[in-house]
Amino acid sequence: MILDWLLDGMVALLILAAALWTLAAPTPFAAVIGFVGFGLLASLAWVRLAAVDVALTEAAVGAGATGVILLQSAVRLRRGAAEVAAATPGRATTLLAGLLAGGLGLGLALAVLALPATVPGPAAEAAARSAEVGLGNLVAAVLMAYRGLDTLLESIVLVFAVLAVWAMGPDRHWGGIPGPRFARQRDGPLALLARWLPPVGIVIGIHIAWVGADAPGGKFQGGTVLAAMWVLAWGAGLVRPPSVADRRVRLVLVAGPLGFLLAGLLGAVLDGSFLAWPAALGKPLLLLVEAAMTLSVAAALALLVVGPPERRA
Amino acid sequence: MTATTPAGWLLVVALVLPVAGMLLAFVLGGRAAERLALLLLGLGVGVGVAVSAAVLRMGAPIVYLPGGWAPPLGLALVADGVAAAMLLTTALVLFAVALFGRAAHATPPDQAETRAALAYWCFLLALAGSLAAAFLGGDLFNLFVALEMLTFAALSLACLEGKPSQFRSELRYLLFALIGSVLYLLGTALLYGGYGTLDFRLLAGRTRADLPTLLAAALMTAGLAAKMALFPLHLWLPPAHAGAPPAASALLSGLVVKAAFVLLLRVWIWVLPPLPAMAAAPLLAALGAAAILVGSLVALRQARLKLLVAYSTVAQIGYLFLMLPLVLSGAAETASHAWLGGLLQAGSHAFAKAAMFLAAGLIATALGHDRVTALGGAGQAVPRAVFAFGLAGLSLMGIPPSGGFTAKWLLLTSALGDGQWWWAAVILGGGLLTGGYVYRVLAGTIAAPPGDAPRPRPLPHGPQNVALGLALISVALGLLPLASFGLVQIGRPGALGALP
Amino acid sequence: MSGPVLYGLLGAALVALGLFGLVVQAAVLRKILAFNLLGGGVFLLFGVVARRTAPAGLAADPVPQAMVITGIVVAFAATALAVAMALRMYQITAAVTVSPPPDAQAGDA
Amino acid sequence: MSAALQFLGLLLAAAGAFFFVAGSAGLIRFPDQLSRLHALTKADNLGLGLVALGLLPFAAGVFAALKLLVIWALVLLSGASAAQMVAERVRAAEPPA
Amino acid sequence: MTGAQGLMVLTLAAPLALLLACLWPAPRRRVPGLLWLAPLPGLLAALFAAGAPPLVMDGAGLRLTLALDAPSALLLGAAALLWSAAGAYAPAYLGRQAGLERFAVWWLVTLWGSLGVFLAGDLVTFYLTFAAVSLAAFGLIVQDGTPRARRAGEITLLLAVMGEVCLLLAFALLADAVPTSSLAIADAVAALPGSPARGLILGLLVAGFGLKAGLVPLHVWLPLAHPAAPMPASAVLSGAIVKAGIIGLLRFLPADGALEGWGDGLAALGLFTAFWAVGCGITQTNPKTVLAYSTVSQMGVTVAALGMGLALAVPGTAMAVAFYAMHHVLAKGALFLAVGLAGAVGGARRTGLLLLPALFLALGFGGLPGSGGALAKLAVKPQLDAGLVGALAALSAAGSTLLMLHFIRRLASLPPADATARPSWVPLLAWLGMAGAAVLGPWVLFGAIGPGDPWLGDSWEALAKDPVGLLWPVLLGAVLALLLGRWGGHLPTVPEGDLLVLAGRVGRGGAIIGAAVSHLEKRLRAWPTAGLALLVLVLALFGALLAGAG
Repeated sequence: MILDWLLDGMVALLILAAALWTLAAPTPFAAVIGFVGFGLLASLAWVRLAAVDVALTEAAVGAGATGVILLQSAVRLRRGAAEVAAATPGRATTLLAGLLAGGLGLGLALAVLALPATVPGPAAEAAARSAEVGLGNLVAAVLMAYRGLDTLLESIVLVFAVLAVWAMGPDRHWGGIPGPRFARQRDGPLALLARWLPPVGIVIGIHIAWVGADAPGGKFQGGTVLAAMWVLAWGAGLVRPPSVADRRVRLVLVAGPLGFLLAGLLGAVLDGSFLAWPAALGKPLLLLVEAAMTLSVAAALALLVVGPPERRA
Repeated sequence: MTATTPAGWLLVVALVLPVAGMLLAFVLGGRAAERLALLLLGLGVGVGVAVSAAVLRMGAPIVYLPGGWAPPLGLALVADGVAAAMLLTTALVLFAVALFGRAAHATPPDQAETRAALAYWCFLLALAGSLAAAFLGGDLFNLFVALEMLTFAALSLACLEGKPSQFRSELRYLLFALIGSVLYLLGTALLYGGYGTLDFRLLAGRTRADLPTLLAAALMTAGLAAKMALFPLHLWLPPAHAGAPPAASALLSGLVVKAAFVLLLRVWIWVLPPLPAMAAAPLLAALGAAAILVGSLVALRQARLKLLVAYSTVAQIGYLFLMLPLVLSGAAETASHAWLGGLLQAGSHAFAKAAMFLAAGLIATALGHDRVTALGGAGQAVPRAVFAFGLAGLSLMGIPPSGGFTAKWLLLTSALGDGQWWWAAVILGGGLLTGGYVYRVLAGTIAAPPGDAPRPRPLPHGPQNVALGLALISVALGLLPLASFGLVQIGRPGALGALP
Repeated sequence: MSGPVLYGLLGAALVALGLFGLVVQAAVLRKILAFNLLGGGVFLLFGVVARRTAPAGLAADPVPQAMVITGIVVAFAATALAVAMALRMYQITAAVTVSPPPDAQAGDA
Repeated sequence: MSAALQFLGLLLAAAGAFFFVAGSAGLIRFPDQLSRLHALTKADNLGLGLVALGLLPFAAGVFAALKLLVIWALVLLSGASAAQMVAERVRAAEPPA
Repeated sequence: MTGAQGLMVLTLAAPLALLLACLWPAPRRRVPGLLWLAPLPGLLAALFAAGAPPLVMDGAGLRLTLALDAPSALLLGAAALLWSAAGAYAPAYLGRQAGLERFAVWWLVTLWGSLGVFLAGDLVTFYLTFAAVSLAAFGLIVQDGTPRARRAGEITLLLAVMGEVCLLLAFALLADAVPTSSLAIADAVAALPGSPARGLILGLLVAGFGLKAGLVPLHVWLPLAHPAAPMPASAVLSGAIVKAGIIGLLRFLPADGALEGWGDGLAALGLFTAFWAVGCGITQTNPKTVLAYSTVSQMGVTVAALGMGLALAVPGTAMAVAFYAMHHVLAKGALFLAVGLAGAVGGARRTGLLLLPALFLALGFGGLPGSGGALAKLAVKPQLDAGLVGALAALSAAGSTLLMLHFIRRLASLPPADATARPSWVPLLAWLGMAGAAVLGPWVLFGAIGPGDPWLGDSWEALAKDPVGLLWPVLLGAVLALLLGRWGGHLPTVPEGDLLVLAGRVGRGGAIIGAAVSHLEKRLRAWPTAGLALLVLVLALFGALLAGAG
C-alpha cells in the first residue's frame, strides 16, 4: 500500500515539475522539450490509473505527435523576443492571474474531493453487453459501438483539420507539396534510423491496431505509430509528401470516416438503427472499418505534422 | 429511458447529409464540391422543415438512439422545440449564404481547383454538419465534439482570404474558443463524476446543488460565454467577424454564436437545479445588459462598417442573456413569454444579422471601402442591399412589424409582468442606441457621393436579392401570429404546452 | 489519500497552471503549450472520475476513458491548426504574439 | 527455483537502477554537452538492459519476455542515432577551433 | 361588414394601394398626380361612418380593431380635407424638383399613418400607425436635401424615436395591466386607474403624445421641421400630423376624473406652452416659423382645455376639444397654403385673393366674432372659463392675435414674383377651398357639439350672448401688434427651436461618455485583461450558484 502511494506521489511530483518547467523555461525550445517529458510522464500516470489504452494514446498523440509539431514550430519561431517582452503583462496582472488560477484550482480540488464515492455509471452495462458487439476491449467497444457517433464526428474533425491546415497556405501554392523540403540524407544516423526503424514500426503499428479489439490498443494508437514512421522517412528525405491536389491521398484520408458512415447506414438497413453493427456481418465488417480508420488516422496525423503546402508541385 | 421515436430517422439524415457531403466534396474537388454543397444545403432546408413538422405533429421531442444503445451507456439525438426551430433557421440561412457565395467563390474556368473555392464549399458543409450535431446532440460530451468542429469550421471560413491582418485576430479567436471548450470539457468531467451520465435529459431534475455540480455549471457557463463573446469576453469577435469575407461573417455572427447559446440553455434550464440557477441568472443577465449598452455605444462610434455590424452582434447577444432570469423566475406566464421572446430574438437576429453582414459586404465591394463616414453613393449603386440593411436594422431595433419587435415586446412584457423593470429599461435603451447606429449608416448611404470619390460600381441583383430575402424573413417573423411559435415550447421543462 | 485522489489534485494543479500560462504568457507557442497542459489536467480528472465510477468487476469505467481518447485526438487537431496559423502569421507578419501592436487603431485589434 | 530466479532478477534490476543513477549524475556533473551525451547513452542504455534482464523472470510468458527484449533493442537503436545527431548538431554549432 | 366599416377599411386601403402602385416605374410616375385622391375615402368615412360599430379583424391572434367615434370623426374629416388639398397642391408646388416620386412615397406612408391613428381601436394598430406617421415624416422634412433640412430631419427623427420608445413602454405596462390579454384601447384605459404603475404610464403617455403635439420642453423639433419642409408638407405637418398627439391624449386619458392632479398639470403645461410659443414666435422673421410657433401655442391651448375638462369632469370635453382642434387643422392648413401662394400672386389680386382672407382667418385664432375661431373658443368655454384659467385663456387669445398679425405683416412683406403673376388655378382653388372650409366648417358643425339643433341655429345665439367677451382680446392683440411694429427691432432674436441650444451641450456630454466607454472597451480587449475577466467570471458564477444553493 505504502509503495503504491510512494510511486504515485513520485510520478505526480515529476509531472508537476515537468509542467512548471514547461511554463518557466527560458526559451520556447526548452519549454517544448519539457512538454514532451510531461507527456511521457502523464502516460505513466495513466497506467497507474488503470487506463492503458489512454496511456498509449497520451504517449503517441499527446506527447509524440504534438511534441513533433511543437518542436517544428519552436525551431521556426525563434525570433520575436522583443515583441513578446512588450506583450507580457506587468507584475500586478501576473500576480492577479496566479491568484485567480490558484483559486480556481483549489475549488477544483475541493470539487474532486467532494465527488460522491460510488456512482451508478454505465460501465456495468457496458461490460455485460460487450459480447453483443464482439469486442473484448471495453474502451474499444465504447469507442466503436456504444458511443460510435463520438468517434465518427472525431474522425471527421481530423479530416477536416487537414483541409483547414492546407487552406492556411497561400493560393499560389495550392496543388503544391505540403511542408518544408528536407535534403536527402545519404548516410549518417538519420539515414540509418529511417531505413531500419520504419519496417519494425509498421509491424508494431499494425499489431497495436489489430490487438485493439480485445486488449489495450486501437486505431488511434496504431495509426499514430504508422504516421510516425512515415514522418521519420519524410524527415530523412527518403519520401516526398503527395501533392495537395492528389485524389488518392484524399481518398485515403476520407476512407475511414466514410467507411464508418457506410457501415452505420448498413447497420440502419439490416439492424434497424444507424451505427449498429449488424449481427450477421459482425466481426469482419468491424475489422474492415477498423483497418480503414487506422489508415485514415495515420494519413491525417502525418499530414497534420507536415503542415500547409509551402511550394509548387 | 426513451426508445427511438417514429420520425427519429430524420435526425440521422439531418446529421449525416452535410457530413457525408463534406467528405465527398473534399474528395471530388472544386466544381463538384460547389454543386454538391448547393444540393445538400437545399435538401437541408427540406429536412429542417420535416423535423419541425414532425416535432409539431408529435407535440413532444423526437429521439433517436444511434446503434440502439440507450443512454446512459449510448448517445441520443434529441430534437425538441428549440433544436427543431434553430435547425430550420440555420438551414435557411446556410442555403441563402451558399446562394450568395456562388458568384464570389466559384472555381474559375481556367483552373481545375482553387484553394478558396474548395475550402469555402467544404467548410460550409462542415459548418452545416457541426451545427446540426450541436443542436441535435443529447449528450454533453458529444456536444463538446460538435462545438469543436464548429469552431474549426467557423475559424477556417473566417481566414479564407488569408489577409495578413486577419491571422492575428483569427488566432485570438481560436485560442479563446479553445479555452472556452476546455472549461466546458472540465465541467462535463465533474458532471460525469457526480451522476455517471452526461445525457442532459437524464440529468434534468436529478442534479443536486452540491459543490461539484455547481462548479461544473460555472465552468461550462463561462466556457460557453467565452465562445459566445459575452461582454467582458468579446475581445475576439469584432476583428474576427469584421475581417472575414461577407458570407463567412454572416454565418459567424448569425449562426455560430447561437449553437453555444442552445448549449447554455441545455445547462441552465435542463441540468442546473432551479434554486441556484435562479440566484445566479441575474449575474449573467447583468453582463448581457452591459453587452447591450456598451456594444451598441461602441458600435455607434465605429469608423468601419463591418466593425460596426460586428459590435452590433456583441450587443444583440446581450438580449439572449436577458431571458435567463425571466425564464427562471418561476411564474409560468412570464417564463413562457420570456422563453418565446428569447428564442424569437435568436431566430430573427440570425436572419437580420446575416442580411446585414451580406449587405455590408456588398456595400463595401461597391464602394471599394467600408468607411462609415464616406458611404455616399451606395444608395444608388446597390439600392437593394441598402434596403436590406435598413430592414435588418429595423428588426434589430425592434420597430414593428419586425420579428425583433415581437421578441423584444415579449421580453418587455414578461420583464414588466414579473416586476424586473430594469431589464425593460435596458431593452429600450438598447433599441434607441441600435437605432442610432442603423440611422448613421442609412443616412450615410442615402447621401450623395463625395465629388472626388470614384463612381461606385453597381453590382448584379442576385446577391442583393439574397440579402433582401433574409431581411424580409426576419421582418416576416414579426407578422406570424404568436400561437404559431408553439413549436418552441415543446420539450421545455415546466412548459404549459403551447402558448395560450 | 488513495492513488486516484492524488492524481485528482494533480489534475486540478495542472488546470490552474494551464490557465495561468494561457492568460499570462504572451508568445503564441507558449500559449499553445499551456493549452496542452490544461488539456492534460482535464483528461487526468476524467481518469480519476473513471476510477471512481468503476463497477465492482472492472478496474476503471471505460466510458470516460473513451472520452479522453477522443479528447486527446481533438486537442491534437486543435494544436495542429493553431501551430499552422501561428507559423503562417509569423511568415507573413513576423509576429509571434496575439496582442495587437500598441499603435493599433481601435478597430483592427 | 523460481525464487532464486526472482532474486537474481531483483539483483539485476538493482544494478540497472544503479547505472541509471550514474547516468543522471554524469548528466548533471559533466562540463560540456558531448561528455554529457556520452554519459547518458552509455549508462542509461546499459541500465535499461539490466533492468530488462532482471524483469525476464517476472514476465507473463515467452512472448512478453520477447517484447521486453525488443523494447530494449528499439531504445538502443533510437538512443544511439539520436545521440549521434545531437552530437553532429553540437559539433556544427561549435566555432571552428 | 357594414358600409360604414367598409369605408373605414377603404380609408386605410387607398394610400396602401397607391403605395403598391409605386413599386412599378410606369404607375409610379402618375402617383404624384393622384395624391389628392388618397385621403377622400377618409373624408367620406368621417361624414358617414361616425359612430359605426367597431370592425374587429381577428387575423393574427391579435384582434386588430378599427373604430370611429364622434370626436375622432371630426378630426379625421378635417385632416382628410387638408391632406387632399395639400395633395392637390404638392405636384404643382414641387413640379420642378427631382425627387417628386420619392416624396410621394413618404407622403403616402405619412398619410396612411395620419388617417390610421384616428381609426385605430387597439394598441398594436395605434402603435403601428403612430410609428408610421412620426417616422415617415422624416422623409417629408428632408425632401429639399439642404443641410438645414437634414439637421431638422435628424432632430425630428431622434425625438420621434424617443417618443416611440416612451409609448412602447407605456403600452407594455398597459398591456400588462389588462387582466385578459386583449389589446383593445378601451380595456387598456379601463385598466389604467387600477394598475400599480399608473403614474409612470400617464407620464410616459403625456411625454409620447406631448412630444408629437409640441408641448414646451419637447416642442423644439416643430419650429425647425415645419419651415424646412416644402410647403404642402409643412401644411400637413402643422395641420394633421400634430393632431396624432391630440387624438392620443383624447383616447388614452381616462375621462372619469380618475386623474387626481394630472388634469391640472396638463392645463398648466398647456397654458405655459401657449405663452412661451407666442413669446418666441413674435421674434421670428420667416412667416412659416411664426406659423409653427402659432401651432405650438394653439396646441398648448387645446391641451389646456383637455386638462381642465378632465380635471373638472366637464361632460362633452372630448367633443369640444376635437372641435377646437378641427378648426385649427383647417385654418392653419389654409394659412400655410397661403404662404406657399404668396410668391405666385402679384398686384391688386394679391390683396383681394390672399391678404384679406388670410387676415380674417388669422384674427379667427384670436376669437374674432363671426369667424370659425370664435365658435371654437365658445366650444371650449365651459372648460376654460373658470376664474384664473379663464383670464389666462383670454390673454392667450390676445397673444394669438398679436402673433397672427405679426404673421400677416411678415406674409405681406414677402416679395411677389412680379406684378402680373397669375397663379395656376389648382393651388388657388386649394387655398380658397381650405379658407372657406375653415370658416364654414365650424359654423356648420357647431350645433353638433352643443345640445341644440345641429344646423346654424345655435351658433347665432351663442355669438349674440357675449360679443364683448370675444372682442376685447382681439382689440388688445391689435394694440400690442401696433406696438410690436414700432419697437419690434429691439427684441432679442430667439434661434429657431429655442431650447435646442441647451440640447447641444447634452450632445457634447454624450460624446465624452461615448469616448470614455470605448476607451474602457478597448482596454478590455487586451488579452491578459480578457483572460482575467474569464477567470473572474468563473469564480463569480460559482459564488452566485453557491449563494443560491446555500
